[in-house]
Amino acid sequence: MADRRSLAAELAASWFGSDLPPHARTAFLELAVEREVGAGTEMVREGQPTTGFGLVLSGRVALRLHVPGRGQVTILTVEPGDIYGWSAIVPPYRSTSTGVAVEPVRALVVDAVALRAALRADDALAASLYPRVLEAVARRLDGTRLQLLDLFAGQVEASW
Amino acid sequence: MHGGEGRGAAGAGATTERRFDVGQLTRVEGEGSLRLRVRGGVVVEARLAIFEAPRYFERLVVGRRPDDVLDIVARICGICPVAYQMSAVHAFEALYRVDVDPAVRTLRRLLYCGEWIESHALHVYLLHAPDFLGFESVVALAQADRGAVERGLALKKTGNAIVALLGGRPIHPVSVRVGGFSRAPRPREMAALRPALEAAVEQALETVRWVAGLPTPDLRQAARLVALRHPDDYPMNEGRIVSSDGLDLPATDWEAAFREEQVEGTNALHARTLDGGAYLVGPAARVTLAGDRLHPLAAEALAATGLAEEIRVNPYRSIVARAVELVHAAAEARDIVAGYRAPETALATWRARPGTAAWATEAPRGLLFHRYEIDERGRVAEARIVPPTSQNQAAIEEALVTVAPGVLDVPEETARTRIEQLVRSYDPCISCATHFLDLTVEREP
Amino acid sequence: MARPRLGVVKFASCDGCQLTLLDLEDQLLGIAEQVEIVEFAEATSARSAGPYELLLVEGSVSTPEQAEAIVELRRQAAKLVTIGACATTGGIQALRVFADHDAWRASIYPHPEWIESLATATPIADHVPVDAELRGCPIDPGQLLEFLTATLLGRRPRLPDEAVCLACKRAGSVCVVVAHGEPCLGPVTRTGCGAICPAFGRGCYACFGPRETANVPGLRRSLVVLGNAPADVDERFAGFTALAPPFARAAAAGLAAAAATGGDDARR
Amino acid sequence: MISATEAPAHGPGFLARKDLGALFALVRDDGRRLIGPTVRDGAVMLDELDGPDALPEGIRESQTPGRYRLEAGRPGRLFDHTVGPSSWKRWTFPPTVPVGTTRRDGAVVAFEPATPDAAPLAFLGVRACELAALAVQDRVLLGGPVADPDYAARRRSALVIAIQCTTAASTCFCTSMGTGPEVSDGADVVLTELDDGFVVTAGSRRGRELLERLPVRLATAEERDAAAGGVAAARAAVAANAGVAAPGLPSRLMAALDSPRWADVAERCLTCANCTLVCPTCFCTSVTQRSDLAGAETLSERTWDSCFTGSFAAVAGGNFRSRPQDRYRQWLTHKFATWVDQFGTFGCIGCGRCVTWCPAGIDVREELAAIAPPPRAVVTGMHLPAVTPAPDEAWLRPARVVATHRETANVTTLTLAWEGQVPGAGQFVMAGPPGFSAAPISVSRARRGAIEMTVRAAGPATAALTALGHGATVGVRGPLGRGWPLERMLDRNVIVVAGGIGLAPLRSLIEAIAAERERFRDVTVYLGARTPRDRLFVGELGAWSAAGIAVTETVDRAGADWLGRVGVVTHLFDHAERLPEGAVAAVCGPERMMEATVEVLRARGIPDERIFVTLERHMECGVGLCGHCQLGRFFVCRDGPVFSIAELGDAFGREGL
Repeated sequence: MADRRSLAAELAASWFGSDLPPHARTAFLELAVEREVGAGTEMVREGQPTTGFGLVLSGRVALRLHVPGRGQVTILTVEPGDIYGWSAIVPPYRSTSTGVAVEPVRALVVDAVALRAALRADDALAASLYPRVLEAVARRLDGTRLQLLDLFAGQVEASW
Repeated sequence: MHGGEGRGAAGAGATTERRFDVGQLTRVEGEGSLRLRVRGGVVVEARLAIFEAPRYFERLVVGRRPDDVLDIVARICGICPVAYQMSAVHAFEALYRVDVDPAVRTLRRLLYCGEWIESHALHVYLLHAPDFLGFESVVALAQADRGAVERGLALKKTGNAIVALLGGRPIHPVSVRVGGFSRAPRPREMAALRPALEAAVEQALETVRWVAGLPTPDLRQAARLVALRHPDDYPMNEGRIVSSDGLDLPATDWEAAFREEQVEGTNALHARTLDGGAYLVGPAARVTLAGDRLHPLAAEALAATGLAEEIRVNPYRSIVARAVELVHAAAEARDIVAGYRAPETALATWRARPGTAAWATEAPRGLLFHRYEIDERGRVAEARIVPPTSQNQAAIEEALVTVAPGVLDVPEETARTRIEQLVRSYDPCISCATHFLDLTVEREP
Repeated sequence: MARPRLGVVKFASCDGCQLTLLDLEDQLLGIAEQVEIVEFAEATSARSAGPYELLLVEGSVSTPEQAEAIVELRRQAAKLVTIGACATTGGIQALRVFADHDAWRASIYPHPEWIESLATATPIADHVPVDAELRGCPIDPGQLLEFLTATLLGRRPRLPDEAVCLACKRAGSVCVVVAHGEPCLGPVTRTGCGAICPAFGRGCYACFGPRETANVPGLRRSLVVLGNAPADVDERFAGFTALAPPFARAAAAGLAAAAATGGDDARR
Repeated sequence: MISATEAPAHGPGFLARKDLGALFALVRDDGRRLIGPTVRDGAVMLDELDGPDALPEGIRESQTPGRYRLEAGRPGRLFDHTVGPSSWKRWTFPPTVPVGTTRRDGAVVAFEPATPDAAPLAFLGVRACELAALAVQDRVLLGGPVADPDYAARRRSALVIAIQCTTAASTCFCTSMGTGPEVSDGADVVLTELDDGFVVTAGSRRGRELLERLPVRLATAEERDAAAGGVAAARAAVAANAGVAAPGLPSRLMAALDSPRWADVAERCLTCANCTLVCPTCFCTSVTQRSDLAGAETLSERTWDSCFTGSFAAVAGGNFRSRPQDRYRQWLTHKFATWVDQFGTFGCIGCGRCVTWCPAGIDVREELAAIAPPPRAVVTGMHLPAVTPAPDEAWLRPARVVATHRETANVTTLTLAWEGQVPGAGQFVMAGPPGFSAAPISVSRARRGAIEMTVRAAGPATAALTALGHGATVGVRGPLGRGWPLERMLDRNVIVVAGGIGLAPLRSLIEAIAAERERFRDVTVYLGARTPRDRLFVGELGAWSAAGIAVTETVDRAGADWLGRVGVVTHLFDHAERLPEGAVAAVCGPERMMEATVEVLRARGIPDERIFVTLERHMECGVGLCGHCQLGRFFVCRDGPVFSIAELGDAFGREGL
């Protein structure tokens, strides 16, 4: 376990934390607890209330959807510096995918209820945190669109 | 409909009655079937049924212009599109009194020669000859006599080349217009045909020798014969309708002597003489009724076979008549090409007028009659098209009645082959036959 | 290696497209060595109800019986290829869809009740999936040979979908629209015939059906500007591929005009 | 016949019309076929002529957009017409010519290039604009790194007898393109027609020798004046026509790529291709195959094609120009803008054929005026290049498959025994199995003696390639094109981004870097694949890492058993705020993936000059002669396939180019 100071440094160095002003970083750190989980741990579950909002510090979290007939399909992995559990602050606060650590993961995790309360109470925190979360979600949307095009499939032509 | 399920003969009460069902006739153009019931040595039913789907050509041309009609009626038959264009174009020109260039008249004979060569070579070598030698197809025949098949294909190719030169392509040519041709060939293009035509004459002569020697069943069937007859030429585009029993009519007046009727179970109308008699059109009729107008080479070849009389009475010998006409068409084509001079006016101008446009020409399979009513706008108001096969259908059924008792005692398979062979000897063009079924309600009994 | 089994069957048609196979005089026996012709009623008495590696289908579906037969044939065919305008667009007989079918039947047959016929004549692809199409009324022997050769060799047959104009210009023919004002459908019609109509001084009548990107309204405007009556231009479309979607609207208008007054056509 | 000493040594001569037959006879004696104008099917056509009687006597044409009619000209005049639908291109660059034959006898495969048809020709009645057209085609077909051997043979042999125009059609605009009506260069003999004969001058030694053998006397001053007056009248007539404002046109036109007029013209345009086929400079072609039934012999032929057809710019993944407005814009911008970048001249010589022979009557002069409105027109001249044949890379040679390796379900790497030049990283070869057309295939590894091609089975030809076994023969040409700019990467950080089969051309770059690793700074490779099963060269990634190349992979989707990264390839670096300082990026993958990648690279501070992509386009020839792969001012095959984003500019990612 790292101490608070080194956690602050890690937060500041991460993609998600680098743009947050000092006040927001401090507020976020105050709410967060450091969590270490082993490979295979389920962090959030598709369709269930999202209990925590996390920033991955190391390791990898696979976001998976259940597709009948195909089982669990990984649609994205969350890499260090990026967040998971954004549904903790977007109604209806239910997870859109199942997040599983595919290798040992160390993350900063904020309790969902506490984070929502803090965001309601602290306008300055909300004003700097929401845009960063929105940016993360927008990048995923962009990526998802490209995935939807299935560009690498190529077009297999008819036999004639 | 496409399966082989109906082809076997089924004996119901085999000792007393034999039934031959040919689910789909093969090596004929189009789709037809055959049913023959023989009881106690007597044929109780002979039915050549045509199930080619109706295409309503006589309605398709209504409202259209004569030049468009020429394109449309060609599609009645992929084997003899020129015949349809010729009967129609002459009908319109007769009504409009179009004065075509004499060279155009000659080119039209050449075009018809091309179609006769193509169609006759197809029938002789690919459809009919395999029967005489016991093969299921020309491909099988080629295993035994590749030289003969190659000769037939060469002839066919030359016929196609003529039609393609004059009309752009062998099937559904595009150049025939009311008044002549949309373009006449250049002398240089015509000259290029000469070597193939020289060879075709030889190939056709060899064809006569070959088919005259084929093992042929004996049959005497004195049918009434009908064909065109022209004062100078072997009949193609022009002449009067004559018959073996003295009929003599202008080419416009077919309806004065013949009528059509519908028979249940078939999509084709049958033509008969007004008194209900059957008759036969086609190569055997032409060779018999106009043999004196054959090209000398063809006349000589016919005489050498000694079969002129047998052609008249034995349908199986129609293949010889067809071969003799191959010689005629190849030799006449060769002469036309050798003496070719481009027409001064390939396309004469004309003025449409209302009235009745009618004409008959000699399709490869026999007399083909067209009649169109032209309205005040110059468009077709009503059409009637009588193809050769519907004229022959009654005669074919009569022949079946004659031949069937003779095959009663041979094995099943042989009997069936023999009967099919007889039908094929008439070269029925079923894809045409069904299309022309114009019997107006007034004429119905 | 066993030769592929080839079948040739027909529906409502003139037999011209299957005849095209027999018109490949120089290659016919060679083709018969490369494939086993197991069904081809016009050419052989050998019959087979399937299965076929390759089935060539001519003609359009115009009777209830045919609508059933094509489904079974499709089941038997590994590759089903339609040949000709009837099979690919319905053909000239498809013009019946613009008319009263029962009236037509009654006007031709004294006993219309004996005639089984649908009110439509439809392309094969309206009934079953089709693997490839050879266009044309009739199909072009060169394209048929290219198709068979390429299929045997496993390469893609060259069946260009461009305008007739390219072949017309390559052949060195004079454009009949520009030089003579003839209505010619070449700019909207698919190539493959060899551009024979303009070579013979006539406008193309679209027997190969529409090309890709057929600008029918654009051509119609152009031909009218060049002095053709709109109804005459429309009537050009009412031919052998009238049911092809890009042409159908103009074809229907043309037929309606031909059936109505239509002005003074009694001239040339 | 007059003796050489009596021949007009100085100044123009005069050839009486009655002596024109002597010219025909002389040309024929020299063993040439004489091609000239004659009336056929209602138009003045160029065809082989038997004698002067075949010339269009007393004929003139009326030409307006979409309409052409013959009418009476000055009696007795043989050249009173202007230009008809056919052009000399039919003889210098015929509609269909054989390019080569592939013969297969068991396992033995032989590739034979076609022999150019060398029957010498004489062209009678070539107009000034048509001489300019021949000069333009000379630049295109002879002036590049690879010359067209068939064109070279025909062009060199042809004797050119030009005629100066004394009339003009309403569709003529040679004066605004600077190509006529005066004949200035490129003819062996120049004629100017008068009522009773021709004022003649020689334009070459060959022409002078011809004139010396003809009954030519010195022209009188009166005759010279009459000739000059005739040409001046033609110039005045053309100048009175609508024209094209040529100066500055390329930049005006390229600035108007988003003009609403393109959609407007597309409503009228039938995309029939007639404009390109009657155009005397259009040179686009396709190669087609014809085989016997057993596939023992395949003849490949080159055929006139057009950028107006739907298949022209089609590749396995789609069509770069599916809309009519894209096709019209491609044609017009090529003729009047990018052609200048490529060849130093306009692709238009002002003959007006595309105006007359457009069945929809679309007039380029009008469209240009609407799309790229002119400043005041100034006449510009053209410089005609000399005929310079170049080395031949026009036909296939055999290469044997010595190994195959299945990479994924539909991707296979073929190793070919290789003689000759070793392809550089990013170069490609044209390759095809015998009997198939050759397609551009990037070289995924090259060393002396062998090259590797990594091929995805996308259609019959590539499927047949991937199905080839050890010992099979492939027809190949190459190496072709411009590869990755290794020299630009020296002593720099390098970023390589690959998507799907796009790794194939990048593998040769990665290996080239690995071979001299110390000459580069940080090298990072980002790989994207569709699924874990679609990853390429999996066994080699360790070796790359061992060589000091950082490899990061991602897949678009995966099952639960995949523990690696999932997400699009841009995700691999879009969380890094800055990429390595001064990096050079090399990107290859589907066009849309490259666009997204370039966007992210830009946002991360890499300038367009240092982002390189390799493009896929429909290619037939591979050497800049067939026109299919034209992209703005480039031929992708010759000028690429690797380009910097700065070079491509607006052309990168623009729909319909």
